[in-house]
Amino acid sequence: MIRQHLAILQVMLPMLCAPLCVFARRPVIAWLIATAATLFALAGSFILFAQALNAGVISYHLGGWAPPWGIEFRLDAANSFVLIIVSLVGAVCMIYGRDSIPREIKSSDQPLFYTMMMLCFSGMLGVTSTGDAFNLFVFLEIFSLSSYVLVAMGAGSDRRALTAAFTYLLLGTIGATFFVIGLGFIYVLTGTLNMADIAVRIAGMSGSGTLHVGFAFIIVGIGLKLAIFPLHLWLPNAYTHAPSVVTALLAGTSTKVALYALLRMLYTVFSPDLPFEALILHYLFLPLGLTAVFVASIIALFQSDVKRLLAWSSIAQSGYFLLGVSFANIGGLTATLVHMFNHAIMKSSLFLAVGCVVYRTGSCSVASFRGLGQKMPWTMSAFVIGGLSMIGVPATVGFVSKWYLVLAALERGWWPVAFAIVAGSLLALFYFGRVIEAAYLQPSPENSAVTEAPVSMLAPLWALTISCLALGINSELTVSTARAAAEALLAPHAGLPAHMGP
Amino acid sequence: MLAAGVISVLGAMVLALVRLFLGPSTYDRVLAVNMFGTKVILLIAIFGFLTGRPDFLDIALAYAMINFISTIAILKFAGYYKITEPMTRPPASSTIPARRPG
Amino acid sequence: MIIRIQNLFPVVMLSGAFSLLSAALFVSMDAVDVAFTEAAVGAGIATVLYLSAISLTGAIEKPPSGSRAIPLLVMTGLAAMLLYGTADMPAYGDANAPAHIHLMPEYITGTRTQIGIPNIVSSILASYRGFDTLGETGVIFTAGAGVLLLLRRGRPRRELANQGGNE
Amino acid sequence: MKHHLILLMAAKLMIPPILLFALYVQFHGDYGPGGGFQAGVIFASAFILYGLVFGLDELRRVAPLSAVTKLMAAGWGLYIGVGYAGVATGGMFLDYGRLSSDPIAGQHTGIFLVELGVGMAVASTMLAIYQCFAAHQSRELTDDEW
Amino acid sequence: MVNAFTSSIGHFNYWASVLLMTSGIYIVLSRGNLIKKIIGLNLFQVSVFMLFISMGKVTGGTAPILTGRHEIFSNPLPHVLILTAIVVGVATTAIGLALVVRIKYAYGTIEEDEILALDLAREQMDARAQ
Repeated sequence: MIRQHLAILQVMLPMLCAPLCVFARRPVIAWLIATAATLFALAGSFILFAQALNAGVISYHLGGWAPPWGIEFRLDAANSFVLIIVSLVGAVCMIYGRDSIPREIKSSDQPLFYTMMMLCFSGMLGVTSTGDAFNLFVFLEIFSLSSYVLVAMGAGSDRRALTAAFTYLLLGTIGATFFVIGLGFIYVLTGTLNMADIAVRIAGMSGSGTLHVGFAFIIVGIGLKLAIFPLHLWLPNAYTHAPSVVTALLAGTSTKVALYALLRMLYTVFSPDLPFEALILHYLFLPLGLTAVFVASIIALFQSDVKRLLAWSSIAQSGYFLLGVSFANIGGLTATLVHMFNHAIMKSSLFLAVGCVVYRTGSCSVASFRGLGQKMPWTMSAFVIGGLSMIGVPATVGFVSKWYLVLAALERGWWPVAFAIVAGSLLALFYFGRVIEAAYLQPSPENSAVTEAPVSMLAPLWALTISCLALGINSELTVSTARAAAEALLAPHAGLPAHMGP
Repeated sequence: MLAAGVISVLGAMVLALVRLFLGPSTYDRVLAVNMFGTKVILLIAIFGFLTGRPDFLDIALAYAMINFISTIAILKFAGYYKITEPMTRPPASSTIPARRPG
Repeated sequence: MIIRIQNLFPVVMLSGAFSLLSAALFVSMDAVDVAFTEAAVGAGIATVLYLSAISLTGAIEKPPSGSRAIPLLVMTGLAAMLLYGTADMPAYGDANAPAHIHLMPEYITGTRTQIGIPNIVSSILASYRGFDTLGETGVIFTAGAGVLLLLRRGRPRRELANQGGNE
Repeated sequence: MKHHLILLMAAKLMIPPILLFALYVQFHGDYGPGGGFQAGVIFASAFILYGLVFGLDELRRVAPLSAVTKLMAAGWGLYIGVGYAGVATGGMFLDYGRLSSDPIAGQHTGIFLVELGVGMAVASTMLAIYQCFAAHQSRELTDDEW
Repeated sequence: MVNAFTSSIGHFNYWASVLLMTSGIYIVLSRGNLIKKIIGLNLFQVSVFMLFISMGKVTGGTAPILTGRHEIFSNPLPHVLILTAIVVGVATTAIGLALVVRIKYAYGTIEEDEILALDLAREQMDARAQ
């Protein structure tokens, strides 16, 4: 029975844990509940992925109503792939949080803090699983509202977390409202909110201004959440000032979920003809992606705060995502998906490593990294591996994603773009080089009594680092999964019930 | 007949809005808002009869309550500057400060 | 008007009045449930919330500074796009718009035969799209828990003392 | 010597009808406009009126924040619980059809419980938010901040 | 000419809500006061609600509550969506205002430019400290 209902339990079990955490009297109990829920979600997402590969599409009818009337959860290889990313990063962050969270959050706040973490986590799972466009908005709001609060929780150590959260709230709400406006336009045209049904009914029409404007609003709305280049203003501050666990969770997952929503809209709802043939969107995405890569990387070079440096690097990475999408071929899509998974692992492990440093030194400026190579060997070596991976050194996952991006660019015959991808990596070398140089070559300040981070934080960090290496050496697993996911995205009408067929 | 009622209520609403915009003192504005709320209630009631669904009087009733509560909140805020003090105590200052043009 | 006034107190009253007015509009467009909610939330709860926030933070707004060009530019762009988009929409009240003929008849008959309650909005809200409402309650719960997290403890002395420096 | 005696009496008289009206909106929502959310807001606004007139301390005595918080979680928990009941009775998540022997009666039960959960969650959340904001009113505004 | 006139009537509601929407966005972008920004955001959202409800209206229809006397109903689905959206709106407002209150405590002001100036001063202090 659990197998049959797994699609919904995967989301609803963590969601049920949110109110449960309110009742927990001691923080440890709340932590136990939350960790158990994320581990369940992790196991569930693997099973779901296997099921989706076998069955093609899993459709779960909520309330027992058939899809265009009721809401359905619609899982194919693409979303269950994203589910794995989200629940993996979520589980790792929760385990890591046992020692990290008490440092940054007051103990009386912790049960509610875990409630928020659970809401954020299950909101992201919901966005990923749902097959209904408005339901996607509702879950997006659960996830965004809780992440505003989570970012603001960094105010215990720095008041700038509050302004960061406020900016995030303003832009996030505008983004969500844009999404709703776009949805309204599409609804007027099609009379339905089910994504698959919209796709079928849109396929016949073209040239309607309402359709184009609706499409544009949806893309801009999601773009604000994804922090694609001109819409990224909220991201650096939010990532810099949030508590370490929150940053790792958001950096690893939130942009990935938004990216998934974007891909779903581009490929499934507005089947690729509209975005890429009628509106030639790739000519917009390509320059935006390139500017994002270069501008964000250059800004990252001048940051004195490591978290902020990593945040700018995230914006640069979202440029790579856009590049992959702009190739508008299956190779580019696969590369984007591979990079999505790899970036989630690398960026989370980097932020977790920075979290370890903050745990011991209380600061994350580049200066406070001086001499940590000797003092915190495990943390810093994990950081180095993560950094190398971001640069794209062979035998790390970063190399795999860059490799496939370059291949896809060559497949299109866009030589300069391939060259630009490599040049972007060079910039990454410089900004990571600064931190690593400080950690290994500069002497530590004299009277510092910094020691290695506790094992409970190192273990999850190294779990990510090892998978970063293992999947970098044996890339077959991620690439084949991503290819299956890409194919699922490009086959919009698969597995539709007869009354909804084209 | 009902249509005439709607029109006159709309006219009254416009007048209330004018007072709300111009209203030199806070009292004027509070009164205008309260009156505007009352007119909206009337409008909904008449509109319900006009379209043949008088069961929507429920909504008018709810509006009346909400309007009452928000007017009290506004007045209390005007008198006490804050909303925690019980109203069994006298207000902080007995006069509402004069409006500055704005 | 709401844009211009620099004292926030009348602005709040105005937005309360605006909310009531829009609720009346909703009634005239047959959306009674929405009107109900908008009045209760916009005129009631939101007004009280704004007032209490203002009484904590002060009610005088500084005159706006900086250039108006960029907001105006964004605004015109947005308006142009929206008008372009609405131009192709079915006219207001058109009974043959695709939105009214695709799923709607089934919802209406379904409410009669499958659910058996008169209020179609309730039946869609709680049953056909019950999962949305679950999420909606979740959003409210998130807001409640979030405000609790942010404001539960009294005024934080420490933040005042060192004005937010790193510890 | 009490100030605002008329207002105090009026508020005392108003609060019970408002609560009653909230209950009417809650349970009549299937037949007319209204439902859990609207009822929750009206229910909370009755308490807010009480708090406005009699002060926050008095409101805290009637509705302590910790209880309100638990009620908030319980309301949402009830909704999710109804969802799980659908799974437990052999249907889909949120499937009310099997909550009773007759599918239509089952729908009625399900909608009733769900609206109740929404009402509880909304009323207590609004109250909690109001209390949080009100608890911070410690500083006097000066006249020129107006 | 006549055609243009009727179509302008047919879309008047949409235009009105577009006007409100843009003024909402204008407030958010141009005003420095954080509470004003939230009010603008609210205005923006309410106008979106109007857009949706206008889409749902059917001429000659009545409120979607079955009575046995009426046969044409306005489209209830947008109403359902907007109910959800109103709830989301009030949730956002509550969290936004809570953040504003905390910002006031932490900075002593809720004007954007003053906050930016305070942050800048702090960053320069940090840079000097290193």
